[in-house]
Amino acid sequence: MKLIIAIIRPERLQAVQDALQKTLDEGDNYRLTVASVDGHGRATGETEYFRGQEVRTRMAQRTQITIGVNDAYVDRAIDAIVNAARSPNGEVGDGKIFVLPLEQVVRIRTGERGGSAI
Amino acid sequence: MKLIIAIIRPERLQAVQDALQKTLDEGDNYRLTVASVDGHGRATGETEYFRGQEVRTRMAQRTQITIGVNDAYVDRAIDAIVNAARSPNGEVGDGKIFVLPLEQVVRIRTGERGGSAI
Amino acid sequence: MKLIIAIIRPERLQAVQDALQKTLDEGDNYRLTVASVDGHGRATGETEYFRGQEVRTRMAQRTQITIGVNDAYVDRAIDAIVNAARSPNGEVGDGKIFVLPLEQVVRIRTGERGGSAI
Amino acid sequence: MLSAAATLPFLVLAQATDLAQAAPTPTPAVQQVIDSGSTAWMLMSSAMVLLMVPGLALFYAGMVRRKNVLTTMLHSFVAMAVIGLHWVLIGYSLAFGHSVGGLGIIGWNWDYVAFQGLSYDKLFADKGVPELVFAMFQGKFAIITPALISGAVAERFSFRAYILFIVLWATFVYCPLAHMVWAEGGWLFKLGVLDFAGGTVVHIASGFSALILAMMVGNRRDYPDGAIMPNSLVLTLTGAGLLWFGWFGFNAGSAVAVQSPVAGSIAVLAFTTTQTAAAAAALVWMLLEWRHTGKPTSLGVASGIVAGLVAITPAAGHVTPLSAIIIGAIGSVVCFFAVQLKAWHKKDDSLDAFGVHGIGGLWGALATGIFCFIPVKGLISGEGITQLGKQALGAGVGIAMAVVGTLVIGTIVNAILGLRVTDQQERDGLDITIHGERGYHL
Amino acid sequence: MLSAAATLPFLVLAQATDLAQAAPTPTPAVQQVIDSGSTAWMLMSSAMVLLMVPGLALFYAGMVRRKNVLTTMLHSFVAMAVIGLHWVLIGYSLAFGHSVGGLGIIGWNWDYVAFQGLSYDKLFADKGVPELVFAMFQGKFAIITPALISGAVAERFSFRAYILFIVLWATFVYCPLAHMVWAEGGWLFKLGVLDFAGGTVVHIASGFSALILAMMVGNRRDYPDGAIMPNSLVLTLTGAGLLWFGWFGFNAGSAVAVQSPVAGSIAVLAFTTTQTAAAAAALVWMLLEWRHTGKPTSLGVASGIVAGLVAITPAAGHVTPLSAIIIGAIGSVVCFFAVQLKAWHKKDDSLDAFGVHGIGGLWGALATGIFCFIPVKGLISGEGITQLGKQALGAGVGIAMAVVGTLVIGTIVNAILGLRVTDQQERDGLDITIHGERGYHL
Amino acid sequence: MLSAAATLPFLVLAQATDLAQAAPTPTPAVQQVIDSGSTAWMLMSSAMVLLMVPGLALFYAGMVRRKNVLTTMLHSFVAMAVIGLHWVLIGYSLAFGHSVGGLGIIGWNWDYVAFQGLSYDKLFADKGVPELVFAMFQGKFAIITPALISGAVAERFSFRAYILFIVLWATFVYCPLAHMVWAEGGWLFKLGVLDFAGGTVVHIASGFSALILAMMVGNRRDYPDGAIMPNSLVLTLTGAGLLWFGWFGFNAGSAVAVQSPVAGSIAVLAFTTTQTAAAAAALVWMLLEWRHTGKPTSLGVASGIVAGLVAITPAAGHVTPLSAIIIGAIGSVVCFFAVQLKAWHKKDDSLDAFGVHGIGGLWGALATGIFCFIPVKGLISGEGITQLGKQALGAGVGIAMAVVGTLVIGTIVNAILGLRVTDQQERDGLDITIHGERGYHL
Ligand SMILES: Nc1ncnc2c1ncn2[C@@H]1O[C@H](COP(=O)(O)OP(=O)(O)O)[C@@H](O)[C@H]1O
Ligand SMILES: Nc1ncnc2c1ncn2[C@@H]1O[C@H](COP(=O)(O)OP(=O)(O)O)[C@@H](O)[C@H]1O
Ligand SMILES: Nc1ncnc2c1ncn2[C@@H]1O[C@H](COP(=O)(O)OP(=O)(O)O)[C@@H](O)[C@H]1O
Repeated sequence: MKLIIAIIRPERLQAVQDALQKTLDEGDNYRLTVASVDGHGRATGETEYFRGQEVRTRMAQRTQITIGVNDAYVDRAIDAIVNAARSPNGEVGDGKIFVLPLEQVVRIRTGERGGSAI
Repeated sequence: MKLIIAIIRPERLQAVQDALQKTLDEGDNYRLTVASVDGHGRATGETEYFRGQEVRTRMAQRTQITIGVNDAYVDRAIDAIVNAARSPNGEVGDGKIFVLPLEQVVRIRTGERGGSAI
Repeated sequence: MKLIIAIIRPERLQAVQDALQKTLDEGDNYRLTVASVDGHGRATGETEYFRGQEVRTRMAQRTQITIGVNDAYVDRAIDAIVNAARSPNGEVGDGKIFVLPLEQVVRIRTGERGGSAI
Repeated sequence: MLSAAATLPFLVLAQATDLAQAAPTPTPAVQQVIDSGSTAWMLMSSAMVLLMVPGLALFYAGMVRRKNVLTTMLHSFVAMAVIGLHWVLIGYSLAFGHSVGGLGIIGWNWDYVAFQGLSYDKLFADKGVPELVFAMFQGKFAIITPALISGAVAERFSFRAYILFIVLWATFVYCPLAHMVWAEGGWLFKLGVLDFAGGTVVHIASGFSALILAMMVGNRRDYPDGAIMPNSLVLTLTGAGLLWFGWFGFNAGSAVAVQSPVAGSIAVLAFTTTQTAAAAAALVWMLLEWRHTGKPTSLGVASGIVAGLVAITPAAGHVTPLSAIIIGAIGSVVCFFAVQLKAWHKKDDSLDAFGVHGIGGLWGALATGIFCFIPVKGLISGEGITQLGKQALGAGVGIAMAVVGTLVIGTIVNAILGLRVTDQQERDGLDITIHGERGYHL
Repeated sequence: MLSAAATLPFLVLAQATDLAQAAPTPTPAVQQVIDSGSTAWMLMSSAMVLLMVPGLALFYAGMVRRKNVLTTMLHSFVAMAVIGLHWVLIGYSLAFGHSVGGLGIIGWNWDYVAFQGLSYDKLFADKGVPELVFAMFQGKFAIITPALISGAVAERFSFRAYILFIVLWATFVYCPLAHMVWAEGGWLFKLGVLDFAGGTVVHIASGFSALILAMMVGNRRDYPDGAIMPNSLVLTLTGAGLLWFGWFGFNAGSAVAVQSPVAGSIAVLAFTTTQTAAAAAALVWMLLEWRHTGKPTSLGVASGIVAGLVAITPAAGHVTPLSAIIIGAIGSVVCFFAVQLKAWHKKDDSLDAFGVHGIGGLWGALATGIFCFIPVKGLISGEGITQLGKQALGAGVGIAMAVVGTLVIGTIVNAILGLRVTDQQERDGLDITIHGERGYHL
Repeated sequence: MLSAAATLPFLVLAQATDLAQAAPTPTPAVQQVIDSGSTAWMLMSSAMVLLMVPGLALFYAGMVRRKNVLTTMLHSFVAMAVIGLHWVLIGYSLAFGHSVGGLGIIGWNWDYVAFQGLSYDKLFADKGVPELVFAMFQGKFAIITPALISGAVAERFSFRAYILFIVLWATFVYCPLAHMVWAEGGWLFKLGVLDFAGGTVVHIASGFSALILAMMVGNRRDYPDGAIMPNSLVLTLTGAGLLWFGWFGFNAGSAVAVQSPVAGSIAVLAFTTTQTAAAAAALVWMLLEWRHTGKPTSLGVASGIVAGLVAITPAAGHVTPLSAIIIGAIGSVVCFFAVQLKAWHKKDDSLDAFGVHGIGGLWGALATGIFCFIPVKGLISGEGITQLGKQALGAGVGIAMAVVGTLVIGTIVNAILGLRVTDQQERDGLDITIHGERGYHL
């Protein structure tokens, strides 16, 4: 099992959700967790102003999605995210996907563990 | 060492904290990090409305807790969370626990590393 | 590759960013993701009040930074964070760094994978 | 012509006493001319009382969880829509029409239905203001009163049931009570019960109804163990600020009932007592908390402000500024302890509508009998407990109406629509499940 | 002296009819004395209309995404600065100066430039209020009108272009229109077109301009597929509350044009219709949604409030409270469907400035001709469609001015500065890219 | 009777000049009748000034970090409670009682203590309004002035110390200064120093005190390197909007000191200059920023609004609308640069109470001497620098009182309670550590 953490543009969330749902619903059910984050990527040097005083600032709002998947679906999930999250010509700021090994999953409702709990 | 990431219902946070504290304080000190996230689980198809226009939306508010634990405490922590976070009859939406391998921990205050730094 | 998750004091973010930039820009480009979280550490027993009723509460606002790095830079990144995030005399609440194994990274813009995508 | 009007201020005392003695004064054609200053003040006061409704929305909404912030605001906003219409269509007639059967219990005037017979240039009594502005002013009271109740049942009450409830409650509790206490033919009015700006009609009525309704609908599923935290006390404080501002209209505008020109001495007196009571109460609540828990909270200050404003409402134009300080301070103490009692009785009056409005209004109604000096003298003026007795009677009637009315109406609404949302809706939040919205996308 | 003034209210009807017949009434020195009540009300009304601007800022800002919340608020705030000055320097002269060439199309008075010739003690016509307060009151209208447009082009309009646009628009669209409709020498005024508080001048003008400008600047990059969610409907509701409050000044203050004392019967009538129309409209919008999607939304209630207020604006002092209920209710229906049409035509009028203000204002202008009973009688008073015809003409002129003016000015501004921000700026948000700020650091 | 009153407006100029020449005018029983219009306006103005306090709370609270948002709001709210009481109990007596010893430095009147001797029907001088409403109006000034100071010491000042400080400061700085400048027997008043609505008494006093107090309490631990970001500029803008609205009451209500009817020409003039100065200042600040950093910020617009309002405050009823534009514009320039100086002197006047109120108030006080034309003529009216000299003297006295008073009181409070919270409290935020609350649970 893997835990996929992807940082995407907020306006792409809906597309990514649709893509993931299509991909994952055949096997696993589609489930994910979304958080609001701030991204600092290539475009450094952004500044904010407070009464004329410059402050280095967070670059731009990003959406982080966390999704636990069984091994069989990892690549498909990645592809789904990449396709749905990429801006038309692939622009700086489109984001990243991180894949982490996932040792255990527990479904709180049932206490079930492992792949079937995802 | 493991990093436990659990997605729970916000109203269960206090109970989970109490349970974890009881469990972990004997050995590790109880420490955790909490974030506000949005969960998308089974219940798909939730919609929001904006001046009559339907928008697919984030399902419901969830709380994500992140907690680094030494191996000896992993199972106890999981059990504590499951017990405290489950709603009376175990209902859809109760959440998930993910366990990740944790290679290194550093305590910023002291620079200490490893199990004792958790 | 590793995924570094660090919990620091909010007011240290700017210093940490500066330090990381100095460290990482030689090799990887400096990029990171920032989230607002609440920390519960040593100082337990914090309470909040709601019309006279005590409620156990989240301790204090923390900033979580997530950063994917190539193996060569892990230690340097950790050192940079520790140095920049520690308060003058190292005080409780300075935070933690977690290092997780990172199996795969994908740059959404290009679809590129692996170390060069970080 | 106007110089006739000009002598009127000197008649206020006399007049007011008359009113209190309450034989249905036949309104002679004394004042045939609009007094623009009084009209300006009534227009303003009416607008200010309307602003209290969004103020209340913010005050309440800040205290609920994020998932219910919009539904909580809507409870106030929908009252502006629904009761706003109700008042024009039938409410004003029920409250201020001729006493049906001369009983002084409820009014009716076909003329008043939809304000059809209220010609825009008809003046109100001898006050030099158009009757329409009086009707508008009173209408704002009718709006905010049921909205106050919503605080007790926040985060679990069915939205449909709420709408039906407030329509029935306005019809069968508020309007009769307003008639009894404020209309010329009302029996409590004739008896000389004083209620300057609504201690009984507004606060006792809403506060006691709130308690009953909270008990009928039951506690929130997470109460008291679920760490229910306010989503934004910034909103609550902002709301308290708007409430304080608007309350000047609420209380000082109520001088319309007793003096001409309306914007005169009694209005100013009511303004002053409103200010001093609120200040004293805010301070006292904060100090009580400081002593009690070691933490002077912002919610405590906001609660104290509201408690003080509630307590002074029935007394505003009847007591001195110094008395107002005492009334506000004691009001804060009784409300503070009433709120703390919840830890013991565990009835989930979620935002303390009973603790603050019910108890504060009750104290204020009684305090009026103790401290009043104009137009009648009360206990501390050495005139004995006559007035206090009348006040207690008025309060008692208010409580009875509220309790019985709410029990009956609540039961009916429960039978038709159910008072409570489903468990699932409550858990996921009413904003998304009932209104299809979320308060924040931050 | 004052007793002369005191008889004036009884002349209102006659006067107003005169006004409507509109031969440039030579202002005789009837009223040489300040009426403090009227002045108080005009001061207050002016302040309330100013408060509508932050109210609008909140109303709009709540509906955009987090990354554009400040720039959206600034659209309103900068209008207070820029048009605030423009009005004093030349706007008042253009709108209320002597008709240039007697054509009734635009005014000019060197005296009025920078208010130099408006001595502080000069009274306005026979209304017993200083002319300065009339100028201030009108100035607030000039501020809010262009700010209304900004809703249609939110989240993508260049800030520099916006400032240039509103200056030109105020000069070449708003001021002429205000002159035609409201100034003594305006040709539509002389024709007897009624526009009590700005259905044509404010809402039709801004609403139709909004649509054109939205089409010129093009849709937002994420529209309609990008799940554009409002950052905080709490702000939007709060804004709606402030707007409702301020609108009482907007409408009831507009009695300054027709009666003395200003704070008199017509002001109260306008106040009352404002209230009833808004309440009815809020309820109707909510019910439409409930039926349509099953979810009565808070944004729906807020939108209904504004739609009702818009619809009643031109009619406020001309119709009965009951007519106002009908006007508000129908206003809500037409605006609701106008807004739904967007799903079909896909023009990104982002915050529905056209759907609400354009359509609501148009309906209100026509409804005035149907329901008016004072100072002239309309359709339902059995006086035929004469007045309705005039109203249609007025609305038509307003639409034409707005469409043509915006096309021309928009083209010019586009040529000079470009109407639209860069794609990158739009994506990252205007707050950070243009203003170097973020709305929240929570 | 009223017709006697009616002629008064024409006496205003003469009267006002008298006032300025300042022999303690024996108040003859000229005006025995309440003027309802003036009273309405004073009631309204008082309410509006109270609303400025929540406005200020929002303005300031938006600029601090999330962890201190409530404590920052409380600084304003607690002033409503504490100084609200202080004023009634002794403040009014100290400020507006008879000059003790005829020295014109401080007042006292046993009668005024707790307003005991202020019968509700006692009129104020010859202004046709009850004295109570004058006392209420002035009381709101006493509340907001110390609250202004809190901006300079935000995020680190002890709450207990703050309360003690403002009580002492109100007693020993504010009340004497108000007496000297505004009371009939005050020596600066008698000298002819002009301060229409509080440039010296309110803004210089609070601004200079703010600087001293900020220096005494020391910089925030994270200043200037800690990236201290405002938690929500939406709050700050909303606050600025409420402040602008309320300021109309602040300035135009201050006409109570110079004319009858109060709601007359001077009130309108003050209203107009308030508007034009704020608009000009907002625009100028924005343009300065645009030039300076390339980013016209929303905080800049908000700051400009406040700077303009501050600058016009002492001059509001004394200058023309055009002069007000110049005063506002220059006010914005001086405040802008005063604020930028912080980057150099590194004194942590956290929310620029000194930069905006101290410097803006000083400029306004002097500008009054330059631009005034009524009731006395200043520099640009070709009357030389006499008035400017008086203004400088007044400002100098204000600065001296503020600096010395704050040093002494600050030292005393520091000795008793300590001015500063602990390092731990500052780091974790004052909301949770002192008040046991958090601003948001979002
Ligand atoms: N190595 C990294 N660690 C953490 N977050 C990252 C990393 N790289 C990218 N991100 C996140 O993804 C967002 C978009 O990155 P982006 O600028 O598109 O990267 P690239 O230039 O490689 O396409 C960043 O704002 C940041 O939040
Ligand atoms: N595979 C997953 N990946 C990421 N988050 C998940 C996953 N499964 C569940 N969650 C999170 O947990 C929350 C509750 O899930 P839930 O519906 O209870 O799962 P189940 O139906 O398996 O009990 C979801 O809203 C989501 O935030
Ligand atoms: N084991 C852990 N798991 C999750 N979060 C932790 C852990 N330890 C520390 N943290 C986070 O780091 C923050 C600071 O921890 P701190 O009190 O400084 O730890 P220490 O006392 O070990 O220095 C905590 O508030 C919490 O958010």
